[in-house]
Amino acid sequence: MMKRSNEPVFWSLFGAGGVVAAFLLPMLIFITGIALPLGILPPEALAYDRIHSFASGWPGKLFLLAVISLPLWQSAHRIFLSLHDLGIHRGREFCRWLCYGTALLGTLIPLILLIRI
Amino acid sequence: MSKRRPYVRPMDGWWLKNPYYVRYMSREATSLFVGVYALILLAGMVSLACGETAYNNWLMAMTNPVSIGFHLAALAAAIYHTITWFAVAPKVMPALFLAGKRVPDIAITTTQYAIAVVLYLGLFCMVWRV
Amino acid sequence: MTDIEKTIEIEVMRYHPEQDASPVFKTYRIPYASDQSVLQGLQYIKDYIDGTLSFRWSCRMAICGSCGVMINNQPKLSCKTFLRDYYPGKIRVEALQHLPIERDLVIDATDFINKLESIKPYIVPREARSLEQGEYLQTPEQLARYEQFSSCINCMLCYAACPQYGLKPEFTGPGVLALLHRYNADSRDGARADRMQIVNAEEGVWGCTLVGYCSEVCPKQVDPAAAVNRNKVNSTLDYFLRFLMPGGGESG
Amino acid sequence: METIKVDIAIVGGGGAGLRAAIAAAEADASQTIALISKVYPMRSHTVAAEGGSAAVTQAHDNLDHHFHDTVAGGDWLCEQDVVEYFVAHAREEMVQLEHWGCPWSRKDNGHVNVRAFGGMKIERTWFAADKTGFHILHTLFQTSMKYPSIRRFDEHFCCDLIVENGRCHGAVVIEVATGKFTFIQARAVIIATGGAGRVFRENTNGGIVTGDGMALAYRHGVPLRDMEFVQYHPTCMPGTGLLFTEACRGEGGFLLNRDGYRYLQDYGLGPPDPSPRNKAMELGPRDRLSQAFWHEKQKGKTIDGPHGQVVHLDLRHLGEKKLHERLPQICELAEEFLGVDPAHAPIPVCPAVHYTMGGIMANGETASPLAGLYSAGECSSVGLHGANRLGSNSLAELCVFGKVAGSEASKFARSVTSHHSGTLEKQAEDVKQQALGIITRSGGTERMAILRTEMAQSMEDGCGIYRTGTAMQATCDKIDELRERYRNLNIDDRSSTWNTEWLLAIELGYQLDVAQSMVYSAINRKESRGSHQRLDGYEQRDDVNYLRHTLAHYNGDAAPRIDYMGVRITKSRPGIRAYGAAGEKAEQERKNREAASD
Ligand SMILES: Cc1cc2nc3c(=O)[nH]c(=O)nc-3n(C[C@H](O)[C@H](O)[C@H](O)COP(=O)(O)OP(=O)(O)OC[C@H]3O[C@@H](n4cnc5c(N)ncnc54)[C@H](O)[C@@H]3O)c2cc1C
Ligand code: SF4
Ligand code: F3S
Ligand code: FES
Repeated sequence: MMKRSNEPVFWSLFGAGGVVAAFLLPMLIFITGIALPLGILPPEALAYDRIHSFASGWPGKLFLLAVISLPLWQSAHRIFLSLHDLGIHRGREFCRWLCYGTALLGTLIPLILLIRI
Repeated sequence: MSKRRPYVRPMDGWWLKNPYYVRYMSREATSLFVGVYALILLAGMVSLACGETAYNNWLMAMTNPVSIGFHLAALAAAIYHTITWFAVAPKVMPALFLAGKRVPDIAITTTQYAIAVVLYLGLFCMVWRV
Repeated sequence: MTDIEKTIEIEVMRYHPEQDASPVFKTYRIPYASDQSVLQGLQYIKDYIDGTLSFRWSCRMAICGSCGVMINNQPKLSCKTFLRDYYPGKIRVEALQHLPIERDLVIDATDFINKLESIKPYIVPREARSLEQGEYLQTPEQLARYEQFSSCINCMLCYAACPQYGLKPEFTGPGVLALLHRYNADSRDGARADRMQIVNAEEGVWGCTLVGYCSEVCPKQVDPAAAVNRNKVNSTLDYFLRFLMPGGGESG
Repeated sequence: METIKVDIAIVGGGGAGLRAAIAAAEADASQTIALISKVYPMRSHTVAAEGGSAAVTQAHDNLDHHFHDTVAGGDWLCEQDVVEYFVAHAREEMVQLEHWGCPWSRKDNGHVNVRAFGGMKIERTWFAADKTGFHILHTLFQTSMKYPSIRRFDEHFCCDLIVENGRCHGAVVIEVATGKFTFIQARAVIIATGGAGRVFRENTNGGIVTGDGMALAYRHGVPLRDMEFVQYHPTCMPGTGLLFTEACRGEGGFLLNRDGYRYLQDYGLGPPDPSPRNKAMELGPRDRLSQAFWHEKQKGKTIDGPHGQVVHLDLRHLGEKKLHERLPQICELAEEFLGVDPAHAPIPVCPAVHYTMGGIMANGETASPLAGLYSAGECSSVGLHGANRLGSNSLAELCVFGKVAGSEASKFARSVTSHHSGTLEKQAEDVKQQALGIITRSGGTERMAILRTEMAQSMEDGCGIYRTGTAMQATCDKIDELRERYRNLNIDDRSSTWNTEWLLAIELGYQLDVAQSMVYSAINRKESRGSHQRLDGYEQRDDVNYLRHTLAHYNGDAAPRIDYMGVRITKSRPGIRAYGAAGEKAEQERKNREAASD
């Protein structure tokens, strides 16, 4: 009998991350990385107070957690699988820990911070 | 004695051998940008938690031309991700049936684009509404 | 110039296990006609130029699944690929990618067949029914839920398309997983739980990274990528539901 | 050489062979079954069957109707007890396939749907879109994997049977991948190797349909029966011969000549109703439709095409939606091979060789005169099709008689003891040496493709839709000559791994023997019946002299010996074979007669 894979855990997070990345990231990147620095958006748009109060409410917390953590899982999963695609097999377990470890940290850190805000 | 000697071709460099594979690898490569961007957001999050000065420094750093360059590239990558994601989503979702007929893939993909446009505009307006 | 005087070049992979260490290419010039298939081109070579060229074919009408080869680097059925699509350029024909070459254009299909046998590719009745009771009722919609996947001709083009299979031959692969899904999705069948064990494995659907080329090259619109990837959802449900449901999960 | 002992060896993994294997496995799970096929079973030519499989299904239909359609369709050359058995068991076999998973097309209420077919009085053809054979074959192949007692020898080429003391003891096979010989010793052997359409030039058959099993049984003294009856299918692709299924017409397609006129009405098949009417016009039987084409061609009413004369198969009025739902593969074939979209343009078609009605002589239990040898499917002449097969009777035949063959062979194998291997192995060794001789001898000068082309052309010239004594004599001479030249064959490939040229050479030998049996059977039948139509003074059916089956006996290097046997008639005396309005009238008269005599 074949062994059950644990992929469903990582794949679900990957899938959720992919959805977030597709439905939100292009606009988010545009806003934070392009529109705001180039002054297309007024500087107040992401002012500290505004964002801080956004991060204090539950919807804001959830949103921020989702856009930070889930894309990281998506990214970690793809990078890890791509190593296999590229034929890089050395240090496979180390890479696994590195990829998914980063994503895990990227989940725990905002989680703790957001709870405390 | 059998003279059979099946020949197995090597796989190295496979991803360059077919345009389809190049597109696939590019799709996978978008995850690098997605990951780095998420880490940048994480940095912003941390700075937000550290207080106003830290946060403003983070905002400041975002205006660095290198940063803007990166974000332009990341935007392109994110859009490519979005296009490819919507294209394959109908293959992952359970098959939808309406009135006994399979909903065609193209209908599902189009619907996703419509939702995405609404979300993009909503997000932009939310931020804009100072 | 009329078709009769035109010619076209075909470069064919040759591998003879009794002589060659690895495959080599040989070029042949054959008469060109716009309605000739690549298969007819190969037959011309075998009949009139070099009788030692080996390849599989039978039906000539894209249904028996024998004649798959790489044509200019794409997996295709040679009987429904036409010289006109390449003329006046050159055509390069190779054995299907990712599969061991037995000789010339003939690949070893045993792995596919073994995998097919492993998935219980037959109905295990959900409810017993005698012949006197007549057929099981199945609405056109119930039929539509699996019919597409039942039209797989076992041509293995999708295996030649799937790099994950090339990298890891243990992967059950698109075609067989499509057939597995065909039975799981059939309203008459009751062996889903058994087959899920294959789906759930690393060698099952989790060997796929949704490259998607398999569905692109499938000559019968089976869409094996959909069969594989929809089963990732099923497998995920199965994975988590077993914690919720006594006696292990079988997702709906 | 390795010897493998089994209870039953089945040569052929098409519809008939697989059905037989399953039947044998179900009859006795303790028996071992070897299923031998020169290609993977799912590549067998059953895969190409498109239209459907007949079985009485609707409430207003009955077994008698199916019986009469078949017997009249076969121009009364059918074994009527066999037909009775067939029509009575067809439906149960179709239901069995359904239980095994065959994706039959359905009605909205979930029941299996049926469609109209040529020569059938009432719609009774079960179909799975227009890929019926494909679905039947894959269903049987995959279901066969359920039975551990079936041991498959995929891509193993059978090069001879082993016969001793009047009993068949197995077969010698070559593993295609390695060239390795194996003697499969069996208590009973079933031949299910399919037809022989490839001996003709333009045909609907796959490259593997080369009459192998027929030739093997024939060489061991089993007569080939009714070999002159070769079916031309009226709607095939010019140039390649690929088939456009009769279901095109069953769904309502028209056949038009160069004036856009439904010419079949001029050949006793009218009236030309706008929608399909069973047993009339386009739904007449295949022999009649192909003959009508021939006459139109003589009259100059056909259309010039790059590959010769054609008529038009017009499906436009069926509409795109119905075409894609009911005839998807036809649309694909027309578009990809001809660049014609059937929804918007008529398809050019012409007749091509499709089916061999004759075959290895077998009784109603599929047993041949040689003990231990059975046959089923297209290679077999169990007596169902007579002088012309009705479309969709063949797929049903595979199942009905495949099953009979499986259980009969199983019974036989239980009743006999296995022969001592020694002498048989010696024979097998001789077979091996002979087969190897083709690639080891040198100095040949004849190119195989040339011989094959000459054979096919000559068969088309002599054994076409219409035949004359002179043309047939020319073909007899040609085939004799080719058999002679065959000994001087030159083979480029002398290796043992995947040497397809070698196997093609063996096949060509089979084909020449089968071709010879066909043309000699034909020239000796001095009448016109079903698919055997003569123009040289024998234009009429002659029940006095020829209501008999032809038997061709192998005669070594000489021409076959031809003799005849009676036809078994149970309830249908030979009558007028008419279709369209005339057919309805004839049937009414027959009924009146029967009522009067009751
Ligand atoms: C294009 C087309 C469409 C058709 N459509 C219909 C239809 O709609 N309805 C209908 O009723 N009939 C139809 N027919 C007829 C019907 O499909 C065939 O008569 C039937 O499928 C033959 O089945 P079989 O099992 O006898 O042989 P096949 O399916 O031809 O199988 C022969 C088997 O024998 C094996 N074999 C042969 N020689 C050797 C050897 N030397 N050694 C080892 N193995 C060997 C082959 O590998 C193969 O497995 C159609 C036929 C054609 C060609
Ligand atoms: S899924 Fe398509 S490509 Fe793959 S084996 Fe089946 S028919 Fe061929
Ligand atoms: S190409 Fe391979 S990776 Fe998946 S989607 Fe198809 S099986
Ligand atoms: S020859 Fe049968 S699929 Fe091409």
